[in-house]
Amino acid sequence: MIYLQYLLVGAGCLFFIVGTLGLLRFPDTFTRIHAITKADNLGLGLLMLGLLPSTQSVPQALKLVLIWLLVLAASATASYLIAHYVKAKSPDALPHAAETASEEQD
Amino acid sequence: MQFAFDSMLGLGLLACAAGVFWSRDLFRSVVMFIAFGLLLALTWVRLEAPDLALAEAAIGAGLTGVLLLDAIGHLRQHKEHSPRNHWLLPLLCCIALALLLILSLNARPEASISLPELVAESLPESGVEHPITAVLLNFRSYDTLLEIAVLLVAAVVAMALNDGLAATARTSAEQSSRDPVLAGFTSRLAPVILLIAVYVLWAGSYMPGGAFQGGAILAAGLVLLKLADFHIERYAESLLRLGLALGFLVFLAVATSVMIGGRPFLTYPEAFAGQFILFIEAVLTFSIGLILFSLFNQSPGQEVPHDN
Amino acid sequence: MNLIPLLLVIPLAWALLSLLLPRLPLGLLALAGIVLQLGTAAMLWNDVQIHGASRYAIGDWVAPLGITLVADGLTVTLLAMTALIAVVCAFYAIFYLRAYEKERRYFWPLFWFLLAALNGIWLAGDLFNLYVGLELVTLAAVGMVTLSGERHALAAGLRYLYAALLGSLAYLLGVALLYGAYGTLDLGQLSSLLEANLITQLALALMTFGLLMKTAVFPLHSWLPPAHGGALAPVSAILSALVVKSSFYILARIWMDAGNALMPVSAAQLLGALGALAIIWGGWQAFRQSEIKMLVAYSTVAQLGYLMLLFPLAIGQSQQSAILAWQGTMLHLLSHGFAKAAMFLAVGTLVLAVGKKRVVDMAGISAKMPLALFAFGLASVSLMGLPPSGGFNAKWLLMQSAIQSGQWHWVAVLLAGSLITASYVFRVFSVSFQKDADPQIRPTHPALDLSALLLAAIAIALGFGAAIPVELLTLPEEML
Amino acid sequence: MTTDFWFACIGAVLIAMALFTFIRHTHLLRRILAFNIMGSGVFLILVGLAQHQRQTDPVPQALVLTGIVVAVAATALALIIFRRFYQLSGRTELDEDQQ
Amino acid sequence: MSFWLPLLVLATSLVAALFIFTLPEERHALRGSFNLLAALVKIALVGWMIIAVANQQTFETRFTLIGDIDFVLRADALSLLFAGLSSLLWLFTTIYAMGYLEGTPQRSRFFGFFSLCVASTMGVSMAGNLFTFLIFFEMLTLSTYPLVVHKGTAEALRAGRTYLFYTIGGGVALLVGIASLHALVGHTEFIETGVLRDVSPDLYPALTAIFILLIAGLGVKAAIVPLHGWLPAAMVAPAPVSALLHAVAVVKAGAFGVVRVIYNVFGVEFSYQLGVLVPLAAVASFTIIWGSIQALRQSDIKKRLAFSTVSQVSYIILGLSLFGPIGTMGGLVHLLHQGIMKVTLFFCAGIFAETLGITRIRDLNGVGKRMPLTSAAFTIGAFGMIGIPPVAGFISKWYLGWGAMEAGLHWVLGVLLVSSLLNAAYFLPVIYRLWFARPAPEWPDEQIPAGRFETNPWLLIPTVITAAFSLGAGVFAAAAWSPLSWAELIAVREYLS
Repeated sequence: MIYLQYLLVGAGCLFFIVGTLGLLRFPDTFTRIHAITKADNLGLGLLMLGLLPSTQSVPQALKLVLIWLLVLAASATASYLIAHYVKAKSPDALPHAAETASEEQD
Repeated sequence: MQFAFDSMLGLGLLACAAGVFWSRDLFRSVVMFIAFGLLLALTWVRLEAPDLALAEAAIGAGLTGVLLLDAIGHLRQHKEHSPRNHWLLPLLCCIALALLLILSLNARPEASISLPELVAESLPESGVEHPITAVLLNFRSYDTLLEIAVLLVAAVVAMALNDGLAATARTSAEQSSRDPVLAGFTSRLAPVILLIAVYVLWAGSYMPGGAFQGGAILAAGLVLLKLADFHIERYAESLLRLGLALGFLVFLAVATSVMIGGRPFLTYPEAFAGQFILFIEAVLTFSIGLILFSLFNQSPGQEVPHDN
Repeated sequence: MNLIPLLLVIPLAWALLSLLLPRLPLGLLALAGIVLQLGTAAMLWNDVQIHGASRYAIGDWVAPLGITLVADGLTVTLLAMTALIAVVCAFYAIFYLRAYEKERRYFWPLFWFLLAALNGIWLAGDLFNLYVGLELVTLAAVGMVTLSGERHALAAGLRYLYAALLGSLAYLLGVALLYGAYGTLDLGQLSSLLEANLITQLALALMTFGLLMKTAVFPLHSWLPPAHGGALAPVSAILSALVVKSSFYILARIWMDAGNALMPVSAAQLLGALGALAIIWGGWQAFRQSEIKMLVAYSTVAQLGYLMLLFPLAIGQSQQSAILAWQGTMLHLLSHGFAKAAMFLAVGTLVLAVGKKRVVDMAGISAKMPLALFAFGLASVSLMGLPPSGGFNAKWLLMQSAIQSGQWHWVAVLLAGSLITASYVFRVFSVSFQKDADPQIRPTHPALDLSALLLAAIAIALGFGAAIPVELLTLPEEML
Repeated sequence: MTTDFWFACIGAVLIAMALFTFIRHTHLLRRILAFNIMGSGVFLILVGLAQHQRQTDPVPQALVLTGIVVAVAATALALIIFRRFYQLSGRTELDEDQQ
Repeated sequence: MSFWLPLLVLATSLVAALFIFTLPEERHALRGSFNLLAALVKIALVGWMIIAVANQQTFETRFTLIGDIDFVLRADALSLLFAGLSSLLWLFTTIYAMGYLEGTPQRSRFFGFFSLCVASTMGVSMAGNLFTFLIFFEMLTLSTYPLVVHKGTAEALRAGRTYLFYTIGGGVALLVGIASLHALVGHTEFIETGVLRDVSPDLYPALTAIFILLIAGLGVKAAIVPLHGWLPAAMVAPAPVSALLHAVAVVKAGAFGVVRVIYNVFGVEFSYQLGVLVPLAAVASFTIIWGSIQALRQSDIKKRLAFSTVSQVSYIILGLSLFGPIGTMGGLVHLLHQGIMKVTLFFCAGIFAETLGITRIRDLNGVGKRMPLTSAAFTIGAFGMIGIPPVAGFISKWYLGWGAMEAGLHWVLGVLLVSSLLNAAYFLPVIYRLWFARPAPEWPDEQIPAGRFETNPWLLIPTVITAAFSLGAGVFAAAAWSPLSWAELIAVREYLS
């Protein structure tokens, strides 16, 4: 049982590292948000799963799950807002938008 | 293994602090400051002070961070010109101060009183199991009373400065521009925040938590509502004023009414100490939440600064 | 029903009243409140005079755990002084604030919070409690300085806030070190436990730096003149007379209780040197000021230098000269409080009447505003330390202490101080006697002159009736 | 080299760094940041030193809790006055502080 | 009753001062009457005390100020000499001032400070120890400053500044002296024959230094040469003020202080033993000669009178420093005589300026015909100053000379002779111009026409009375109640016990 926990926590940390790598490597804001939100949420989920068995009582376990859900909702809204803000600030930043615009022209 | 984590945490703290002080752009400093706050919360956990971790995260990093971000938002340019040139002398005395402090930290004077045992002894009579809440609201309740007064004075001064402003400038634009996603998220999150705040308050009597942490969470919720353009400050201004002072009023009333029974100032009757403390804490949470929110809400509005 | 907590409850209750019920006649409400507080202070004064110092444990918890309030001879005298100055400033503010409609709204709650914090500090016997008291004083005082909302008031308030916060942190660091080393925060217990090792001396040095910053002693005084000079008259009167003294009171308490054996004599002499520099530099700056309120503010910086002479005259000297120095300093604290408050109120009336701020604008006002000028005169007599004033008795005691401990250089400093004070005070007088100048002045309420005159008269009366408070001051040595 | 002592030393270094910035930088916001971090440093020393000498002690933790609340009140007040000052004068430094 | 009387004397003028300050400017009649009433009450009280003290009764008010220092007001023989002089002359100066300031602005302020000034003079005279003496000595400075700058002109303000510079400096020196004396000896009471007789010899150098400090502090007000700069400058003040300053209040307070220090603090035998009396006599003599020479060179009447005061006051100090009852009597009685004569001279100078606009001696030609009474008063005063018999001045110079002979200081006789000649040199030409010179075609600025009286009666009457007094003091010197016998009473008490 303890090995499964180590495995899960290790995988969680791995996802965190991947997320951070994504943050550092990716060119612009949108891709970075994408990387961070996805990787970290998954990482946190795995971490939470890894820690669940060692909780003393059910309410404590529920609280762990509640933490994960809250983080999920918060990071989703946050990434939406940041993307929304960056798009509003500089519309040309969208790589995708540039191609669709050129398709419409020709 | 413990030491490795501690040293990493300590160096992380120093790195964040260095980031706050020596980064060119102010916005970057504020972000580093919030990161510093979170790391500090972790440090308090390492120092076996969960209450402080909660408070630091909610008030230190959270609320102060929001206030700073809000302030940065209104500054036109974030670059600031070069600091003063004479740096050698201050550098030397700061280093000297640091060395002196560290040297003195391991001093071991023999004659010293051990307060933790005293707290443990008189914990049963204090009416709560959690020692920190006992110290805060029973043994040193006079400090807490003055501290709430400090908060209230800050709110009063904020109101005084704002009354000076023309009333129109403060009410933000009509609510048409509400962002759907944020609104949806906030409307669902608000009840959860309220629930957590009350839970933290309730838990305070037997595990880390209490009035200040609960109040801070409540304030965070209110700030979120304000940011999501739910115009909650439109309620009658005098109600807001009463809410601010309610906590202090109740605390003072309890403190003095006890004296009528012949007991010294701020002495709760033995049997009901727990109930008294919980009642005071509940009202305090409400008031602290409102005060911290009004400190955010009262800050001067959007007027463009004119250079005179 | 013990009196000590009443002195805390009354101001806090009135603060809430004036905050929550703004439509009440706040001025009259304030007057009633302070008269009540004055009565309590007088009863407590009488009680201490008969039974000596008394300790009061809050929440019924014994010293190291709970917080104890200490009411000895000095505390009770300061409480009475605070109540007295507050009642006159409140009476003055009722009429003065008629011209300032906007500020009236929030003046009274802040006034009461400040008063509560001051009473808390005089009575406190616990180090951390003093820290929270100092913070409350700072925030309330900054609030009152920035009441007018103009640019210079805000700048002065900010400068004051930053300096005070830095000072508080230094003080808190000192408290942290002491608590870390000795495990208790109660001043009484600490003074018996302290030994001369590195951590204690560093803690005391840090606390001294913090409190010097908040008392605006010479090198750290730059925040005081704009704050006290720019604020409304009753505000600057209370700030100069009481607030600046609260941090000095803590410094004196700590040094007298703990410092005597621990701190080297050279440290005390350094503080004395700072005091001397403050007297000379502050006086010279006051002489050069063009605005009359800034002149009086710089005079505060100079007069605070006198207080710092306590340390060289008391630490490391004979018991006899230490008692004389202690009495002299506390008497100076009292008489400067009354005289400076009277001077700020008088100057406030003059500025309100003439409408302009500069000293030269005051030409020829002795014809139009004789009473205000007379109050200013009486107050300056006490500041100069000329007989028959409280200031003179204080200077006399300090001089006796200096002569007995053979430190003649402090006698020279005392004399130079009174000469410099005379120079900038008579500058105002000579301007006011000019014949041809004929200033048009707005009519002011006679109550303004009356309150300034009352405070000045008390400062002069201290010259005659100083015996009662002075020998009450020497109580701490035997009692605790 | 217990954890308490380590974090107390970190606190001391933080105070030194914050004081250095407080003296060198004149930008008011920068000073508020420095003041906050110095406060945190002092709190670290308060708890760290006390618990380094003896076992975990609730009293300094309660004091630090009070300290944090007081610090946030003071910071909020400083920010509000600064922003009013900035609105009126458009400057981020106090007049005399310029070189 | 013995506790309240000294306080009552002090209170009369203090209450008068406060009442007058609050009076609005236009209530002239009320202010004038209140002033005169206060003066009369004061004279009555002082008179009562003089009679009581004559038959061995004493009055003392004492309460503790701080620790071992108490506030003492004692009415003994010496204090009543000065108190009597100042209360008497205050009445006449008030009458004169009311006439002189007719129609000028800010009289409430003037008379307020005027009575405050006399209150402090009363305090100085009745002080029971050096500490109380210092309190009233400094109060005197503060209350006379507004009188000096009363006119408000730039010149008056400058004179005020020099006045302050000297007097506050003197005050500081006095304070240091008293503080160190108190630290050395423990108390500063005035005791009939001095306190310091049984002090151990090794304290002598310290005590000499303290003596020098005290005399320097008092010397500023007593206008001893190096410290007299403020006196001629203060001439710019209105005439009653210069009369009050020079004849009654400030200058005499300084001299009175010297009396107290020598006789009641150090004790005259001990000061002689200390060897400080002879140098003091030398300084006094130098001041006498130097003052008279300066007076000779002045062309303005009031400046000349000012320098004559500088020299006359040093007569008193000279008399005091002659070790012997006769010399002391001479000094003390001169304190009174000089007061009365100098007041008369200044009143006349004031009248000349007010009625005919004459300030320079050159314009005094033939004033005798136009204003016979004033000129006669001036002549009596001048004769007194020179020391020509029937007038009081002669008596004091006579006793001074006798005292000098007794003390064996023959050179003092020479000084007296030379100074009398110099007095004659600067007063006789003025008298010659008054009576024998031909008047100029028209007076520089005739304000008051020659009606029934030659000038404003309010000014004339006090002048004539004081002139009569100076004559009376000379002629009836031997009478029981005369100033001379009172001085004898004091001298006897100082030396015998």
